[in-house]
Amino acid sequence: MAFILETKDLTKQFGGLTAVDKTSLKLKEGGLRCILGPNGCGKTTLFNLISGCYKPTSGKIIFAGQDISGQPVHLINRAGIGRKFQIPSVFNSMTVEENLRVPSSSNWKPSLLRSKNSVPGNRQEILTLLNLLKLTEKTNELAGNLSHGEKQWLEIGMVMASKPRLMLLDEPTAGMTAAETNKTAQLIHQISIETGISVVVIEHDLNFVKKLASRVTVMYKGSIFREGNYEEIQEDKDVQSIYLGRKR
Amino acid sequence: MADLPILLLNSFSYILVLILVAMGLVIIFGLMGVINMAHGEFFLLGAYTVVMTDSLGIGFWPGLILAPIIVGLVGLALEYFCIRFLYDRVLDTILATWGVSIAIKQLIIIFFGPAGLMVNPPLPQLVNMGLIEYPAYRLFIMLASLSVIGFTFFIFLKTDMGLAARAVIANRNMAASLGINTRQIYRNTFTFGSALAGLAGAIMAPLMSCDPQMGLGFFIPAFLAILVGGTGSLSGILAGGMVVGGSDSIISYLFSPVSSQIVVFTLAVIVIRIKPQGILGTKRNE
Amino acid sequence: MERKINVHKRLTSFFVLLAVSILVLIGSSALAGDKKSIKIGVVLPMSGGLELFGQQGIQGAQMAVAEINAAGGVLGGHKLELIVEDNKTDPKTAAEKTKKLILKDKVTAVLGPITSANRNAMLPFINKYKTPLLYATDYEGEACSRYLFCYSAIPDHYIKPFIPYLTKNYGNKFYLFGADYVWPHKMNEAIKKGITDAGGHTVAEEYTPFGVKDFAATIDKIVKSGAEVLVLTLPGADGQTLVKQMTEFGAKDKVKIAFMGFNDNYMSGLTGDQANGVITCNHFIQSLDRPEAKDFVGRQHKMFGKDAIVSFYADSHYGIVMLFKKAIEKAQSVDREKIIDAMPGLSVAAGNGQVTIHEDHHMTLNMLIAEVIDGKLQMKKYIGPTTASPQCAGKL
Amino acid sequence: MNKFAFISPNGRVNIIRIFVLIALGCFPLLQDAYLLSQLTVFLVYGLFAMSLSLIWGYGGILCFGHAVFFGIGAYIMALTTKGMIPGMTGIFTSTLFALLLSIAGTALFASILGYFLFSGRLSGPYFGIVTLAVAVVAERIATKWDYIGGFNGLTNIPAFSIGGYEVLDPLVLFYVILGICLILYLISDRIVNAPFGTILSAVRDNEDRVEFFGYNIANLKILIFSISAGIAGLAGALFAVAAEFVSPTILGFSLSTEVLIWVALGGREILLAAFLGAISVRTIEALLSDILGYYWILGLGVLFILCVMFFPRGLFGQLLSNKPRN
Amino acid sequence: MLNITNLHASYGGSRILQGVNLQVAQGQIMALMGRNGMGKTTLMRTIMGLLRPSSGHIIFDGKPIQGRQSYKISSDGIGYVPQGREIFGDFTVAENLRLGALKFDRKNRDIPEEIFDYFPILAQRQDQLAGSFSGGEQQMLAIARALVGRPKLLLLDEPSEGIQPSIVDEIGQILKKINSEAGLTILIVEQNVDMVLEIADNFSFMEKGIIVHNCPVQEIKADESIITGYISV
Repeated sequence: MAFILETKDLTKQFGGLTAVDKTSLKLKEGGLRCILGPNGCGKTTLFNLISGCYKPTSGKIIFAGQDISGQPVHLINRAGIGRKFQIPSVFNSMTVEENLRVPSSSNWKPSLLRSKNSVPGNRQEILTLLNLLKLTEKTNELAGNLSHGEKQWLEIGMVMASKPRLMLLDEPTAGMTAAETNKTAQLIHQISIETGISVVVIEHDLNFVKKLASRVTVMYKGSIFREGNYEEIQEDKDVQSIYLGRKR
Repeated sequence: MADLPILLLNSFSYILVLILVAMGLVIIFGLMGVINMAHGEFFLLGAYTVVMTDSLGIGFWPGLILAPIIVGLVGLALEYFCIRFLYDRVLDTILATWGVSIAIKQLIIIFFGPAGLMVNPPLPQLVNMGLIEYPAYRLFIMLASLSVIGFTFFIFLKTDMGLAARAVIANRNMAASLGINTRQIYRNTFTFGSALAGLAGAIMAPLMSCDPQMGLGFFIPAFLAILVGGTGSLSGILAGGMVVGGSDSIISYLFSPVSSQIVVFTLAVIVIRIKPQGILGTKRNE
Repeated sequence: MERKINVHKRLTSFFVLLAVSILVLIGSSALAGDKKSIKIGVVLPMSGGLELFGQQGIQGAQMAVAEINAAGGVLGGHKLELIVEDNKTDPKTAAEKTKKLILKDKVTAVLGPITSANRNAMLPFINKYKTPLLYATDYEGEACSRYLFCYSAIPDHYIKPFIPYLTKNYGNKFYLFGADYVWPHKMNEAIKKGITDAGGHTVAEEYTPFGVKDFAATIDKIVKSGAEVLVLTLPGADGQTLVKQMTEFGAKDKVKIAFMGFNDNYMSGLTGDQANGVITCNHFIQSLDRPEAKDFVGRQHKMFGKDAIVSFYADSHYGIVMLFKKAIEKAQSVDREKIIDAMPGLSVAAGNGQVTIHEDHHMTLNMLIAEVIDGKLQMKKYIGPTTASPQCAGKL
Repeated sequence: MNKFAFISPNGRVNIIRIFVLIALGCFPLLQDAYLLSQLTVFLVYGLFAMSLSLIWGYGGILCFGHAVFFGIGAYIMALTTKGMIPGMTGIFTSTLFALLLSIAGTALFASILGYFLFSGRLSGPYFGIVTLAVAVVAERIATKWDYIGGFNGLTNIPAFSIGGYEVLDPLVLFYVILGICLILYLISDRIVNAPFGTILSAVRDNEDRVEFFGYNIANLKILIFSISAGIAGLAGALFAVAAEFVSPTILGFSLSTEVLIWVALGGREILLAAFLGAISVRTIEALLSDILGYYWILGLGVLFILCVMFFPRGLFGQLLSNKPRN
Repeated sequence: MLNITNLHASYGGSRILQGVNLQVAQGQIMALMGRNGMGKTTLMRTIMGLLRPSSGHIIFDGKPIQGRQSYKISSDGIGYVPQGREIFGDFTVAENLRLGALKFDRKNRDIPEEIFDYFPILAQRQDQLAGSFSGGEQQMLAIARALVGRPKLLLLDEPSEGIQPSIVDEIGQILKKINSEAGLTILIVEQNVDMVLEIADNFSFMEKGIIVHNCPVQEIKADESIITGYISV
């Protein structure tokens, strides 16, 4: 039972198209994992299956020993899977602090009448998080007014605030400048090491993947194609050829 | 069973008029996602156009031609001055068009007064149809509605303009990339939908009391027909009109108009609950 | 961005200005008002659907006040003054306006409204502030209060003369069709009794919600039922729609339409063909061929122009203001309680002869039967004084 | 720069709040019985508008039939205090009990309706149209149902009484209703600022994101729908007392749309703005509608369109917002 | 033919293009390569006017087109075959093709005969619903649809995606043929290296929203590691 997440022959078909094809993925608790693969290889669909957006056509998803396949989104999240979307999905009309309060409300039964400032522990957590995200100065800024990179970090922070055991990050550096990308790599590294949360990242930016120094899974045509560390993958001729469109 | 033909004719004529009214609403909603709350008032404007031509001595028939033109122009103006600024705020279009409906109705009251006005029946005679006699004008209405509905389907399914409009519905960006002016299509559609409402009002004017409140009577059932039929395709409205109009006529006949209204409302809400996309609509995702 | 802020600033100052002007308005209006005048508040619809009737009611009241004032007022020089408020055909607005008239304008009496729902909404204040309500619209009966006076034809007024006339002339089989609210239900209750008494029978009784626009199914049913007379209690637009569609289906040749509450106002919405043959019972019509009626219509036209429609609303509102004036004179006081006590038993000559108000605060009215002939609403038979059974025994 | 820059947004909002409270509290000093009774009813409308703002402005749910709840509350109040509900006598016909029953009954109805609609994932324009249909049906049923007065409605509703003491003095009634409005405002304000309110705004901004944080969106919506309906029901109950009548028009289409105008003009996203929107539209209407006649409604319609197009936050919205500009 | 200078564009606040400079000469086939998420598709969409650039210039045929509406850009002479083809699945083949010609006057809306010479399969199946086609046939239809608009420049976004290799080759050959016969300029985004090596004259490589390298095809043929460095792991 060392695996936090295990998919067994997970398959998803849309009409005639098989987006995810008998994928069996195993993740150890507390690790960091990058998923790579050319366009349309099924990475995002895999995330959507794990987080409950789609119901699998067949196969199983076992999370922390529990079968969660086909459960509604909110119950999967409660089980401990947090997800960050590809396009930053923060609450634009709310302040940064309020954004972080959304996931941290206890037991998903937000108190109706208690003042949000009356829970000191909660407040402390948010301050720590803001500090980690380096957004302390923006605490009272509207999330809609943040820069793109800041929104991405804020959303990562929101996912953290929901205290998941597993975080799914879909292209966290998309649209970031090089400097922002570096900062994001540090942040994810830090999260993984300091909190022990398992992190799975979909990413295209190889410098970023290299910085994370994590184990890498390559997907191709809906299945797992290779697994290994960054260097192994980089030197793998078959991986190169699928990227070049040469794999038959 | 001698009741049957007339019951069918009656249901059929109500269904056709309902579809005619709903058609303009549904093409605007289907294409642009805009719920035009002023549709009932466009209907009203159409009817008042006929009232005006009739009282000016020009007669009913020119009014019937003029009504869609005038109301189409009003729709065009509404699109130009208001709707196009709100395309990305769907809920606000409901509010804005509803404000427009208040304003139009009030203008009508200011210009024409609150009283019911008359239109000389253009075809007062009855037609002997073998088993039964049926009013000629109602037969005309059925024929006119059928041809307008057919014409609309023809426009959308067989002409280049309709092809472009369907392409915009299916994939707006791709249509634009192929050189189709999507703004123009929106504007044309809104104008066309408005014109249909005006035409429906003009057609119905001789048969109902022409007063400033007349729009609402068709607006709500038309809406239910759309919700029941689904907004995804043009044929949804045929199904919706059939279900709402048909059940209304039949229950009215068998029981009473009061029970039919309550039954139809309840039926519609249940259908909407079970199939939010309408009976002919397809569900998104999976 | 900058521009938006400016707009907002301006808006803010606009609202400050508005607030100030509102305060000024409130202050100044408190100072206005002529001490010698006796004020009558009018709560009638001038929008919201029934504005036509409201307008005619006001016509009647205005003429009454003008005539009284021209003749020197009441009680040695007190002039009458009307303060008109629009109730938007809406009960909550009617209640608000009543409050305003009683509390702010300190009126001696309130005139209006049209619908029973509005009247009910007004009554609590009428009773609480002990101000007479002069109600001059036909209604379903049994509204009773010490402070309410009804210049109204209630079901009895029509049924007594009209149903026997219908059975005698048009047949025994009746189809009752009405709008689904209180007045038609109460009317039909009385009509059914009248039909039984007159030896006829009711084939069917049916109701329709407001706003139905296609009556084809119903018309078919009416024709098939074999009924000889259709008694309509379907006022307003829906009634017109039904008559139009009856004509369209040629159903009017088979069934006589007795349209309760039909009056001169309906004529504008119907062509001659459509309206012809519609028969009704009322206490006043514009074309009534009697000297006092012609005189009344003439005075109305002189005051409001030749095109003004002079319906029974004008007559009843005129009549009740006249009754009120007589009551003041009889009481020799502007004290409301004394005026109220003086009301019963008074008679007045309005547009259609001498009418009298009784202890039950309801009227004896001169009824008549009218039919649309050659596109005009014309008197068919004059019935004369008709009194309803007592309405408010022990309720006043 | 904003002319209020020298005070913080929070400070500004608090000053306005206190100003509004003082202005309302001192209003009876004008010694005008009519205006006082008017304002009493307007306060009730304000409360009603606030309840709509709660669900529309904060929850992002456009309800086109909110008067249904107002009306149900009013009818429950009327029927209860008139002793028309079978089996309920004595203490159960008291005003306080009736108030509680109005809130509870309306909230219960809303939760059932909400369960029906939200768990079917009905949203946006569809939800608006269905609620509109519900309002039409409700008005229809009330018009037809003779026991509750039918078309004519119910009148002679007993006065507000607290522990046997009848509030007959309009002044006392005014303060009682002002007090209730104040309490409800404070409660609602607390709700929108509590964790629940935060989640609610989040649902409005991005429903999917919130769902991925483990919340059951349908339940959250049903809850706020019921709370909002409960407050609307309370407002309706107070209306029944203040206006002393109920009739089908107060649960139908027209009041539903009127309240939308008040809230849209005032500012849907701020409770106080919605409250002030209702009071100011009604006040201006009382002052101007007779002078302007038909043109009043025309003007209101046009103003409404302009407001929707150019001031989606309403006329008081920005002034009363304590958040930075978006 | 196409001259892009210092182009910036953002999508939902995300700065995708961060100063693109790119030139495509008349009659040329230019391959634009790079990993996923580097901004290739965004560049195509920006050229096509589906996304407003925040700054920079796009000069097409001597005329600035940045910020113009898509339908005008299409009329200016740019054809677009987007990623995923985006054919209208519920429409017939004939309707799909006709859509490409709607921008012309009523009398110029005929489908040029040579289209069917290039794609004979479309001629036989005009009344079939496009949605029933296989991926490769859909791709041909999408290209044909763009050609109906008689473009001077064709933008192709990953035409080989999800298509079986033999058809990819066929499509590549047809493109080359159109290029040489009709002189059509093509800007193609592609991951299938074999295909582009076959047809392209020049290569540009994109990374993090900028063009990092330009070279003619010969250079790549001489040293394939250039490609591997930019697009593989």
